[in-house]
Amino acid sequence: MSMGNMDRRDFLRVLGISGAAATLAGCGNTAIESGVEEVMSYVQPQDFVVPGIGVFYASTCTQCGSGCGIMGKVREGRVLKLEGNPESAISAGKICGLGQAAVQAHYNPDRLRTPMMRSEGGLIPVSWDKATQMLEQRLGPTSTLKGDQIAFLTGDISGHQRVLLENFLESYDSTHHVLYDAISRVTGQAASKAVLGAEQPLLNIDKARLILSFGNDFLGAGVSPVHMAAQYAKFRKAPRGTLIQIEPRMTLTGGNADRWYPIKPGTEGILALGIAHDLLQHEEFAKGVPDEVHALVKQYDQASVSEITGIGADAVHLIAGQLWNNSPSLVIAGPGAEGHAYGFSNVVAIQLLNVILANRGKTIEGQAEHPFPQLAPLQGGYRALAKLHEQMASGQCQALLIHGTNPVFTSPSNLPFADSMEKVPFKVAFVTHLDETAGNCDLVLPLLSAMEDFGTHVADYQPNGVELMVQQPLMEKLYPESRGFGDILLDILKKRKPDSYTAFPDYYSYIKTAVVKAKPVFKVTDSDDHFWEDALRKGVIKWEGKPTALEAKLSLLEVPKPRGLEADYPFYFVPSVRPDMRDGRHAYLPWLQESPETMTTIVWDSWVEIHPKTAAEMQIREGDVLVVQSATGSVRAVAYIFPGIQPDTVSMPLGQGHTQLGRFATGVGVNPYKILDPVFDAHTGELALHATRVTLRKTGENQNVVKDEGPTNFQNGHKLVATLDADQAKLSKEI
Amino acid sequence: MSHTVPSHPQMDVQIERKFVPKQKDLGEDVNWAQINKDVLRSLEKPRPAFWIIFFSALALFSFGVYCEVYQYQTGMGVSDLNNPQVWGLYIATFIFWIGMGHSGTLLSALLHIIHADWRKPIYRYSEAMTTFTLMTAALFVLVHMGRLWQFYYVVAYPNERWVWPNFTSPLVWDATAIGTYLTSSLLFLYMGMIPDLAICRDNAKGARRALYKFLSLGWQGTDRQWGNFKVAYMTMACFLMPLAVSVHSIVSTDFAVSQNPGWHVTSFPPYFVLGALYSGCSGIITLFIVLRYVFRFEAYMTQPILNKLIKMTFAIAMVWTYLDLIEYATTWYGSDEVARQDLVYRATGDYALQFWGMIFCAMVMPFTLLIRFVRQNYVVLLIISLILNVGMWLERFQIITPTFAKSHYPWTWTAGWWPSWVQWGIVAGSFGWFTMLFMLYCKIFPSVSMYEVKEMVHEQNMHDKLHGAQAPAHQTALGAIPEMNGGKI
Amino acid sequence: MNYCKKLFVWMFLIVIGTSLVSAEPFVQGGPIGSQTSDGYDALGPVVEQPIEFPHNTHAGRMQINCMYCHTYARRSNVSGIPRLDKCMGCHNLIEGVKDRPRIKKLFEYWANKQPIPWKKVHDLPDFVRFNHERHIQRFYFQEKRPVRETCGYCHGYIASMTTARRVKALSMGWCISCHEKDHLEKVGSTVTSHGPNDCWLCHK
Amino acid sequence: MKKTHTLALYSDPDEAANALKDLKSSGISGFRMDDVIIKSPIDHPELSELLGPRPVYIQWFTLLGVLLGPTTGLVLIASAQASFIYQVRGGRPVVPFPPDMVLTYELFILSGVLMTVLSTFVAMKLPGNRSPLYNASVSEDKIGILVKTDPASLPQINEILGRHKPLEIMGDNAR
Amino acid sequence: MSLSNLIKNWSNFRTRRPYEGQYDDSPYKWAMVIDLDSCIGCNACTVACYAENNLPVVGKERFGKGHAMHWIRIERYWGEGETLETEFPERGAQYLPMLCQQCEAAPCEPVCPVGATHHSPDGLNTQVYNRCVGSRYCSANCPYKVRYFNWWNYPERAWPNPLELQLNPDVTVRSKGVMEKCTFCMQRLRAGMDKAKTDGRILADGEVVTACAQACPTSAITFGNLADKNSKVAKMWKTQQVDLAKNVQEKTEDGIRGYRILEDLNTYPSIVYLERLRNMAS
Repeated sequence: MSMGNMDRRDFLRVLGISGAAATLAGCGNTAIESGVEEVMSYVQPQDFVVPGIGVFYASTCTQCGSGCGIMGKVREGRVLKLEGNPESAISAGKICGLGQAAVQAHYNPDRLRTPMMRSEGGLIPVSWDKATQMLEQRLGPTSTLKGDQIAFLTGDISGHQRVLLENFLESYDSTHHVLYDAISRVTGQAASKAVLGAEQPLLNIDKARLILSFGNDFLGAGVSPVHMAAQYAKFRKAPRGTLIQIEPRMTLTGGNADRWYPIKPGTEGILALGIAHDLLQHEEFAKGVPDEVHALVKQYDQASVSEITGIGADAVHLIAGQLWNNSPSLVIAGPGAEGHAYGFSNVVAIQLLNVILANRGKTIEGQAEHPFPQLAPLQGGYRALAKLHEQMASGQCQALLIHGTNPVFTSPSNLPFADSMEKVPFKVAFVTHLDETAGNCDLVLPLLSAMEDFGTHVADYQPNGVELMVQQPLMEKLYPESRGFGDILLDILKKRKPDSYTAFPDYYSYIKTAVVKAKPVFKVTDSDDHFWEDALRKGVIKWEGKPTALEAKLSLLEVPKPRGLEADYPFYFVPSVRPDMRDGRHAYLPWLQESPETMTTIVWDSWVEIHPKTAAEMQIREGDVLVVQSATGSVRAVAYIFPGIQPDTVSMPLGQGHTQLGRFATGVGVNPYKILDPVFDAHTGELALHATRVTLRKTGENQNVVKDEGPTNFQNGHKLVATLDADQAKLSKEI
Repeated sequence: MSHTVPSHPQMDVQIERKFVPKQKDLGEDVNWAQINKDVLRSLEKPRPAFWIIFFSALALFSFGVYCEVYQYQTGMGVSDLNNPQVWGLYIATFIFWIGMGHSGTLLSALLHIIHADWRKPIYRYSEAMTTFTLMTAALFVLVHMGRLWQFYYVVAYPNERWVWPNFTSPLVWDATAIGTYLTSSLLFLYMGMIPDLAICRDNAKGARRALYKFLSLGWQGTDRQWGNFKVAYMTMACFLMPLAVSVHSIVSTDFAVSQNPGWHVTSFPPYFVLGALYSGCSGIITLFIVLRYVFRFEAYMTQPILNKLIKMTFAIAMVWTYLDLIEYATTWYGSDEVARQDLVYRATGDYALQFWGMIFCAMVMPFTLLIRFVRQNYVVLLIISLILNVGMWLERFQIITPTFAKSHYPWTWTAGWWPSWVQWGIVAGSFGWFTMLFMLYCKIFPSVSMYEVKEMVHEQNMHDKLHGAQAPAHQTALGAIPEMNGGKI
Repeated sequence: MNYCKKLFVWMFLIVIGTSLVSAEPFVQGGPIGSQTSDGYDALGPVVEQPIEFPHNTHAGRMQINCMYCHTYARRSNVSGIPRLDKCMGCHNLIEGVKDRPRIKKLFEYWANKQPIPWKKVHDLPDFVRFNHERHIQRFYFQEKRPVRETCGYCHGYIASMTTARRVKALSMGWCISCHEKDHLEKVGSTVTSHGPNDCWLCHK
Repeated sequence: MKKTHTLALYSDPDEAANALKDLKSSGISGFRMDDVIIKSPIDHPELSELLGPRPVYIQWFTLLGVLLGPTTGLVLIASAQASFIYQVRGGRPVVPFPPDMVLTYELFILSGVLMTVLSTFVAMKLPGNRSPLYNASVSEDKIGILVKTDPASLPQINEILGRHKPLEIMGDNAR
Repeated sequence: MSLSNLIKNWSNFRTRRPYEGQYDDSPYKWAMVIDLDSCIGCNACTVACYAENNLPVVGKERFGKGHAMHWIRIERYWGEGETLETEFPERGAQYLPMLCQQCEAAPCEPVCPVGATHHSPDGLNTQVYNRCVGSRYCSANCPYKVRYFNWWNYPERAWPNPLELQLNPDVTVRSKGVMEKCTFCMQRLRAGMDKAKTDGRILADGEVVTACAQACPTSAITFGNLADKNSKVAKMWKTQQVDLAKNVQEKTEDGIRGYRILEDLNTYPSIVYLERLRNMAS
């Protein structure tokens, strides 16, 4: 074998073998030794591979849907660290903590290493032969599954995985691809689509002079936090923009606000209307606003808005005043506004402000059109899952394939997904880690980790133009028994439709062929190989696209009707989404468990956030174990006194409380999904995440809250974080 | 008879007082042969209490060893020390033990220089106490080390790494000072013991005789030996006194050179030295009472000597109290806000109990020494002397823990940090270790200096010969104030 | 004064003894080529390697430059074991020795595409960083010393060994003893400089 | 000529003093006061005086110690600090005076003490063997006078010693 | 050798640092600027540090005991005084990334009994792990409390197989009883400086940065070479009127944001923080 015709796979294989033995700088050897450790030679490496010097490979982060370009530092056949890829417009060389932790997902000791099959007494490891046999028997050419009898349940998915998956379903004459994400933005997207004509408008944060955010944690658990953070940094440079955040529980973004207002959950829309009322007093803004809007807004004068929202009347006026003084501004709605029975209306009312303030085309635009809509990301929410649940419960569903989502863990207690799964005769999970849902399946297939597999991705949020993100292996696979998601699907497809797919020996060649075929669209004139190599080297294929214009359909405006408190359940319950845990799928990553949640600095746990005033009234001290009881269930967690929360509200973080997902996730904290009230958005039917009402009960127990901060979280007169009035700063003179 | 009441009782008292002579430190019935007999007996057959004390100490020490082995194997984490609270009881107890040693030197060196003869019956065990407390303190230097197995990095010797310890570190000064102090007081103790070892050699049999013979180096008590011995002993005493002062000043620089609030105090060196003398003196009183009972030293450890010791202790306690209050005062009126907050925190924060405990034990309790009953009742005195030492230990705890709990950086403050059982175990073990060593020493070596008590008797006799006994014959030194409880406790 | 003499003799012996013991590490290492006739003045043990590689043939008889095979030494921290295809590059063409047992073993590894599990001979502690690149660049390329001096200073006279054996102390003091010497900066130049004395240069 | 020894034990220091005075004034040929050694349980300066000047040189050794110890110590410390791998710490000078003074002070005391002890042992002829004429009672409460003399004058000396109520007189051959 | 060295370089050995122009002749002096107005408290730097520097994950129980090992931590304050004056933190939270300040006159350095920590020629506060005996004096003296001690034998449990394959071979894995702290990613700097030296140049600005600076999504952390007057970091120090060798900074005008934390303790830190800004009119 000569050097020339060695392809990438071979190269990685050679690396892998030698790398595995080179192992780590360790704790062992503290003296000069001879003949103890082994040193392996490369067999036939590429010329640029030098032991002791790291090589960076570009790839794509799959930890969340943001699709950041990353670079993996590879040394002696091991991927050591991830950095942001400067070629990618999304991450621009930066990376978040969640993304960094992908290497821990890859090296996680609890990764599934062999296929598992259900027998009496649970899942037992089996060989791939057996697993393939079962797959073929159920899904192979002889399978009689048709249409909705087969269901493919996935989380957020894009790129060629999506295409292949849809082709796979097509071979059963099915389009039954069910998408479910526990923390979905379906309501917000629907509302944006309704008002502006775009599900996810482009937010030009850096161009705004003032941002008014209704519960949107765009710097933390938002849609593209790394990109938004970079935009935010520009926004804070001269001339410095102002950020006003309105939300019931202070998020990471709220912590960065120039002014933070606590609001009663669910009244965000009313406040938006109140601000609109104030703005429409001015002719400049009133122009072109239809009469029906005027009529609707009229009833929301400052006094009534203040009463409903709990925000002072002068504050409403102040916000409105700033909005008209600082143009262009940007008004963003977020999960805090969306997760209510009238969440759709809330978002519509909030987006109305953007229209009134004429921000369209300046700070808010439509995303560039995608040249390959079949690769675009798909998202789904609760309603899709509920429908699948019904189908499964009625016995309609004969085979269920699950990838990238964990409904058994994230579904609220009114949707007992585990129960309905029992009605499905054949359930397959494609996972890297055995989670709660996979634990209920008949066949669990170990996937390659994101560091080992090929793939293409399209980001949920595309800042400039369009990018096709390329994911490539950073090292040889750790476990010979694990396989790529695409490879498994392709194998079944090959059996079912040999004519169309035998040309592809594996998923890699499938992607390569597909991408190279799309070359003309990207207006590249290079040779195929060169184009492909360039794509791998950069990790991203760019396509120039122009932002599109947004519409303004103001007629959709409805009156949001916030749900008040009840005597039995005197607190609003706001589940908070941690930027690193998201819906809980990352709870098995020790770095993230140990990384303090910034607002509370608590680690390895779940907790209940209570405002000091409320805590004083109820005589709750930090560390008191509380029972949080809703109409549908209860959980126990320690109390944490937290000033950044509306006093009638308690908040708990999502993502903990796993019963399965490896040693780092199980037994840590509790799962608040299970106490969510079955309240649905009136318009989209999505589960309203923030609409639960709870009561608190003290158990009399007190535990040490494991957190990073000490007994004080004030500076006590030391100049640690100094604050300066933005007016006095001379930002333009700075470098 | 029943009607005859003295018309002027006060007169009587005044008259009686005229005849109370200056008490002599030793009884007149003590002669040279008797001294040999009494002291040598202590090496043979102590009271059973000796064995009780010795084996309890051994048990405590074994537990301490267990704790240390556990900590060594598992890591320092078992002590519950953490990032701001890096030292905990280990360094607090370290200072305590170093301090304990200082009074031994005061008695053996300073009082020797100024020819205070009453020190003679009690200086030997005090000097031994110094040596063993230093050994105990040195243990804590090792115990608190995260990598005990690399302790030799601290020692300055030519090595294949070509690196030296950091001579600017107060810890290295500590090591040097303690090393010097330990070496010097060990030599001082040994040097002073040579004539007594010769006595033991002359009276012992078997293995003990071999030991004493080896250790006494062939001392014969010739005039040449005595002459050199006296000069050398005095010279060493002159070295030891400033050394003792320097050692605890250097220990205080561990804290005083740092910027931590409550540590960055100019008056720390004298404050530490006085604190050391204070705790040492009360330690000597404790051991005085214990030895007197266990080894039947009633004839040598007499009430007049104890009285002088108590007076000295009280005086030192008052100076220490003054320095402590001055420290608070300068902090309070100073411009360092952080240090002031630290002071307030000590008095009112998580460790207020320990703070006020220290004030009570170490500042209020000494005043009970003014009561004659306390001075004469050995049981009460034993308890009081122990309380004083508890107070001094709390003082060291006060220096370490609250400062770490609330230093310059608010984020790392700790609330109510408390050491784990491992730390307590090692501290308890150190008390066991000290008591065990000390008791063993007293069982093997003469804990009362025979030749110096002989000198004392000799001088007392010479004095009487020259000036005649002033006291009426029936009022001997021991008779003047009857021994309480019949000399028993 | 008999005892006095005894005392002095004892003290003298103790002082000399201590200084001999403590000075022993300093004299380890010695100059280049301090091997004895029967083998070497070796400090390390004889290490059994999967193939008894004859350095004496390659570096000695054939006069192959060290860096022909240890090619990473001038580019990286580690000198690296030569890649397997490097061995094959020559031995594929050398027909004469193909039937030798050692070469047969080599071909076996190559056929299986397996790396050879060599044992480390010069294995520094894990907290130490030694940069081959800088030393080679400085002494081989800048100062133009021969490899026998440049590489041999630490590795000994490899050309006389079969499999390598550690012959120098490689202790910290030994490293410093060379670092503190003044070395010529370039061939032909008279400017000298000593090695860096920053702890973090070698400790990581 | 081989010398012989004799030892007299007294219980009263005054008697011993008288014996010494008599010896001094006896004028026996070949007898010098330097040959007389007193052995006693405590130091008797009043008796030693009678033996004539017996100077003590320890303090000179001590002086030597306190001069040499700290100087060599300081030089060693400073040159260790200024070694090739010298370290800058906390912005302080590499060879800082206050810490070096502290250490020098400790070395001053240590070397002083060590020199004193060493020289004392040398001066006291320790460790040494006990002379054959040793009586355990001199470590208890008796005072012994040991005289080294020519066998010829032994009777004379024994007579003088015997004048002052000795408890016992022992000679070499008494053993 | 040493004695002659002492005499030859006497004035060097008697110099107090820092002084004006101390780094004028040396190629490197590493320094940082952290813009608190840009820092959003996202913890990306913390995780990046865990990944780069082999920091062990200690688990809940040990974290609760205060045994966490984060070389850079995000502190979150609610106010400058001792309590919150308003009912809510109206101006948001105050985030502070706190890492070793690499003080020029570091209080931790002179007290180490074995000299495991000292000042390197490029202005870093070093920690030589193998030299450390674990007296923890440095931590006791550090005003910022950014030194972390290995209370347990973390390697035993922190990286269950195959997690240890992620460990960075350029960084020692610290075992129990060793003090450790932020090194400004010395392994990166060292590799870069060595390469640059081979090329006969000094490192260009931004060629090598620390893991935290590289990850920071808002680029709030600027890292660079203060000795290079044209580097970004040097320019920022100059604009912010912070002088490395001064303990009291003279500002010619108001509104200049640069300051160093606990500067009044004469530690001369190498990290300048820029004051957080808030639009008080909003």
